[in-house]
Amino acid sequence: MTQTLRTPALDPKLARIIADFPILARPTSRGKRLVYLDSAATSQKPRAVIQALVDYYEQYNANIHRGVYEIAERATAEFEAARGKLARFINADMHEIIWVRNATEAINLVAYTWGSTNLRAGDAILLTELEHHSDLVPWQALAQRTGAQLRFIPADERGVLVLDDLDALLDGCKLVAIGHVSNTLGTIAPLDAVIPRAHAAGAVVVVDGAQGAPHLRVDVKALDADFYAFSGHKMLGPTGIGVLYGKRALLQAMPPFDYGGDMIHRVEYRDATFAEPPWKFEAGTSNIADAIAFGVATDYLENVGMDWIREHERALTAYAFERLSEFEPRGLAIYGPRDPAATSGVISFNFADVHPHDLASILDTEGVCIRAGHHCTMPLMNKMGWSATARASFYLYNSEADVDALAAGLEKASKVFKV
Amino acid sequence: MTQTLRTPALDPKLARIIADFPILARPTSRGKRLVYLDSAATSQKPRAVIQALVDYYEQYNANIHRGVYEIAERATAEFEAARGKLARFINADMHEIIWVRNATEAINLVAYTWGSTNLRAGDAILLTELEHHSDLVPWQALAQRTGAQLRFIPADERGVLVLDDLDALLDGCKLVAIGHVSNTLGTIAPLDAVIPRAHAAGAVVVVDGAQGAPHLRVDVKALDADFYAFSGHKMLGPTGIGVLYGKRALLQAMPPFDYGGDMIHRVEYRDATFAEPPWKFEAGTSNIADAIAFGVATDYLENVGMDWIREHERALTAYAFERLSEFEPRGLAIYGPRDPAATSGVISFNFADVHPHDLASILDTEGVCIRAGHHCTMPLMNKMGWSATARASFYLYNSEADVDALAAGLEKASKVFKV
Amino acid sequence: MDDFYRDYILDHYRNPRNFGHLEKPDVEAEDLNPLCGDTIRMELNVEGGVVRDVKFFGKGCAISQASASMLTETIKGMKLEDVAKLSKDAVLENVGIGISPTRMKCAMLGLRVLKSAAIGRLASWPDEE
Amino acid sequence: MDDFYRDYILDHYRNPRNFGHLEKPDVEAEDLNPLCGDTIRMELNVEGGVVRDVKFFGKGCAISQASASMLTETIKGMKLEDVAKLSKDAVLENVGIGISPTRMKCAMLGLRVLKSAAIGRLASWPDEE
Ligand SMILES: Cc1ncc(COP(=O)(O)O)c(C=O)c1O
Ligand SMILES: Cc1ncc(COP(=O)(O)O)c(C=O)c1O
Repeated sequence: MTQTLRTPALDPKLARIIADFPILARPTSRGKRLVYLDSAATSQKPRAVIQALVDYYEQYNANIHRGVYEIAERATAEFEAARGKLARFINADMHEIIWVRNATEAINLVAYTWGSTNLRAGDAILLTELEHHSDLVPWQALAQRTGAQLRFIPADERGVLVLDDLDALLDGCKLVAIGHVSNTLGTIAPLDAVIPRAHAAGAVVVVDGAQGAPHLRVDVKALDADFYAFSGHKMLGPTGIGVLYGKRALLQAMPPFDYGGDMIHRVEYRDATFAEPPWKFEAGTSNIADAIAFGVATDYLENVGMDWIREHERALTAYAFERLSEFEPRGLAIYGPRDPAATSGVISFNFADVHPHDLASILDTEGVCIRAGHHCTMPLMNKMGWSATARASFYLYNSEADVDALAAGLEKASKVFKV
Repeated sequence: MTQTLRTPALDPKLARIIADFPILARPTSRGKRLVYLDSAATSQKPRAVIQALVDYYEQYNANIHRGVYEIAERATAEFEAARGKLARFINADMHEIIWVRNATEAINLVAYTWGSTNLRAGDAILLTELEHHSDLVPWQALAQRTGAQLRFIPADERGVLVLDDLDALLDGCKLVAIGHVSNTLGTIAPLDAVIPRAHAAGAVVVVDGAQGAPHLRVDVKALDADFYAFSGHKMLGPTGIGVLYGKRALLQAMPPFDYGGDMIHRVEYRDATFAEPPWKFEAGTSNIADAIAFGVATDYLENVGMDWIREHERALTAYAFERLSEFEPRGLAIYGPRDPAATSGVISFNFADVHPHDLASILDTEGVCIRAGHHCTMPLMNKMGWSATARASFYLYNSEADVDALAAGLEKASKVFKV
Repeated sequence: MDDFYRDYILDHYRNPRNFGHLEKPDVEAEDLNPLCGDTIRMELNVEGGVVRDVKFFGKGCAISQASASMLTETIKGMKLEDVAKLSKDAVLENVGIGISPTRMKCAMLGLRVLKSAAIGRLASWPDEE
Repeated sequence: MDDFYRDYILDHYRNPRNFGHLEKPDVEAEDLNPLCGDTIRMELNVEGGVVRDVKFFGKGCAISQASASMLTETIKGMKLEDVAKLSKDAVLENVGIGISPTRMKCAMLGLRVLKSAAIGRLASWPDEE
């Protein structure tokens, strides 16, 4: 199957975006165009982000905060400027932005610090049935350490959260952890409904924004989230860097997480006092280069416009529903809401008795990258009775041609598997 | 002051090494040659390491372990191959190599997992008076959590550890944490003497190898270290990646640290089982690109040869002692052992009443980058009665011309400060 | 990989041999591929050290299920100690064609479970030996 | 930065004015620059809301010590409430020349401590206001 590298009708803005991503111009080993439909796992990176890493290492690589020489000053300035960019990106104060490795570490940080000091036996932690393992297992461990109990906001069979019993669930609840967007089904959580009621019940709210920040305009002040966790690699940034946002008063009251260089105020052999947030939570040499490049990634996103991205993904999802529905007579089943406005660029599906892994392998031969499996939501899969699903996820650089390539791949799978 | 970019007598191998580091070819804003004498804080990066990042992001950026498409397979393979490289670099098994952000996180990981499950009130933790904050404050916090007590192997006035009372110090001791090389004084710890005696006393030994792995050939099996922690950025690798080595049996018995995606075996809503080490300790999306580039950094070091590096640094240190001694009549004081064989490329000093920060600022105007301050060893500074020191540290890309530039900078400081 | 899905693979996938459960298994084991959630259970009847009967049960992709199905045919009548020694080649000969590295775990799951049953504890991954 | 180390700076560094301790300070504060360990202590006698006497104590670099020394001269006779309002310019006017960003904390340490004394709690860094 030959595919043209660009469809003629490509929107000029989209064409410019695609051209910014070097990897998208590289054919696969089979000579196919790379059709990357796995941005929910990790996003591709624009040239500017890659260049930011090169610039750092070639021009001003130095350790930060303590060096008084020129390149150390520049490194410190760019590193803290990146913090400022991240703060602006989610409408926070720069003192509320903690650099972490990824969303997973951000959530663990809250569990180890705020969680361990505030939860007691008998307190409840409220999660949802949609959570990613990274927003589930840290709370299981916290519950085991403290004797707190876990509760779950149920999801209906389309993956929509059911808030009917929310008040009862919130009774005695100290902490609510909720994903902004489900990575398996794309459903957007009703944070506007949940957060005020959680606060009214006296709970602190941790939002797992790993799939939220890349796709939706996030305003932590408007959301009134207490913590918001997200990863750079899912939003055009490098691997190894993420952010925990926390309200300043909460951060000030929390004990540190990792201890060591750079997070201290004064150290004696037997005792130490700690720096102010956010530095209190950043022990040892930070991931300087990746933090700076993450800042550049948010520049890129701002430049394209989060609203443009949202609308682009909505339109693509609608088109994908259309193309996928052609396969429904042959046994294709789409999970989650069918309404592109209720989801964020993620479609989970199964195709007849073709196992998602086999489907993904066949699509791979056509250059089409999708994910197959449990998507780190094993309990949700069990609840729904799916052993695995295939998942296509979109981002700003995807086009209708990518959806067409997916559909063509499904045709091929249909032939190979005779469905 | 004009400096020639290369001294004529430069060893050809050294010249080739220097040419591999793009930053060393860039003059400072004042048009000076960059004389980087702060590798103990962070090292510069060779072109090959930077290129490894670019290659990853431009050619095969994808999330690892679960993707079945081509670029995900390549990313997984290169990521795990890098683990194998790190294992070979310190003579470990690849299942004993845990990716972490930095040495600091590695040490905290041991404190939170092995420490929290094995230490009881009354047990002793034995450190040394030379430790970096990152190998001190995590143990202070652990001692506070568990009721364990801290003890210290004393250092004499030249920063050499005094082992006279070691047996008494080891009595009742469950854990010994010791830096391989002091970042403030360069002294190499007598691990061969301490580790067997610690084991005989029933203690587990954590080696802070942040300054060891970059400069000395490390063989964890020969050392018989139980844990060995180090950072990529200090050994030609990128920021944001480091390694915790742990003996396999210890790792298997330890509870996880961070919880979340990728470190699990099976997850239900209320319970989870975990993957085998090392993956059990790697929650969430790893720092894929930087791990791969760290592997390339060890290739580079192996290629140059750790023995060559050691000898090169020894010779440079000897030359630096020579040049610095010219300033002793004007009040320059060198701390730590004067024997280059007992140290590893680090020289701490003070120049008359010129505060190290002021000295560093003056040297900066000449392109010479040194560190000034407490070097994250505040208690050691207090013990020694130094409020701060200036520190020059060497690595494979430094030359005698760099030492000469340091000496020329000291002349300038001498003039400015009239000493 | 597209060449992989030949008719006999799809046949084993859709009509797995020796699928189900034994009345009274003498040895048995079960595991899952944590990367994708595929599960395989192997149940064996052993007499005089020789595999008399075998059934497998599981769910997963064509590669894991067809590999397991074919394996059950391979090992009937084999000595249990020889089952314990089977290498990844035994599977690769069955399935007949190269498998990409990530999918290797799928192909090896059945063998790992079988070897675990034979040695009475969790066997290592055949592709990592 | 090399232009910074002028004679009057070095003079304040080596012969700090108002260095030492007051018999009975009315307000006092102390802090350190965590990045380098420099410390400054400020002790004030205040009468009718006006600074009558001031002494500082500390150790550190020429920038931090000279800035503190000059500050003590600036504020004698000043209203305490005006001391609380001093901005970083007060220091920069004293020291007379641009300071690189990392060294700014050195220059501001004395002022931060002074403002902390004046308001009775830890003041923010004047260069971050
Ligand atoms: C001896 C020693 N230990 C630990 C560390 C901490 O290393 P990192 O900041 O990379 O975690 C350092 C680095 O400064 C060090 O020199
Ligand atoms: C909803 C959700 N939460 C958390 C995570 C964890 O992100 P990371 O692996 O970057 O820590 C992911 C990523 O897969 C996710 O999709």
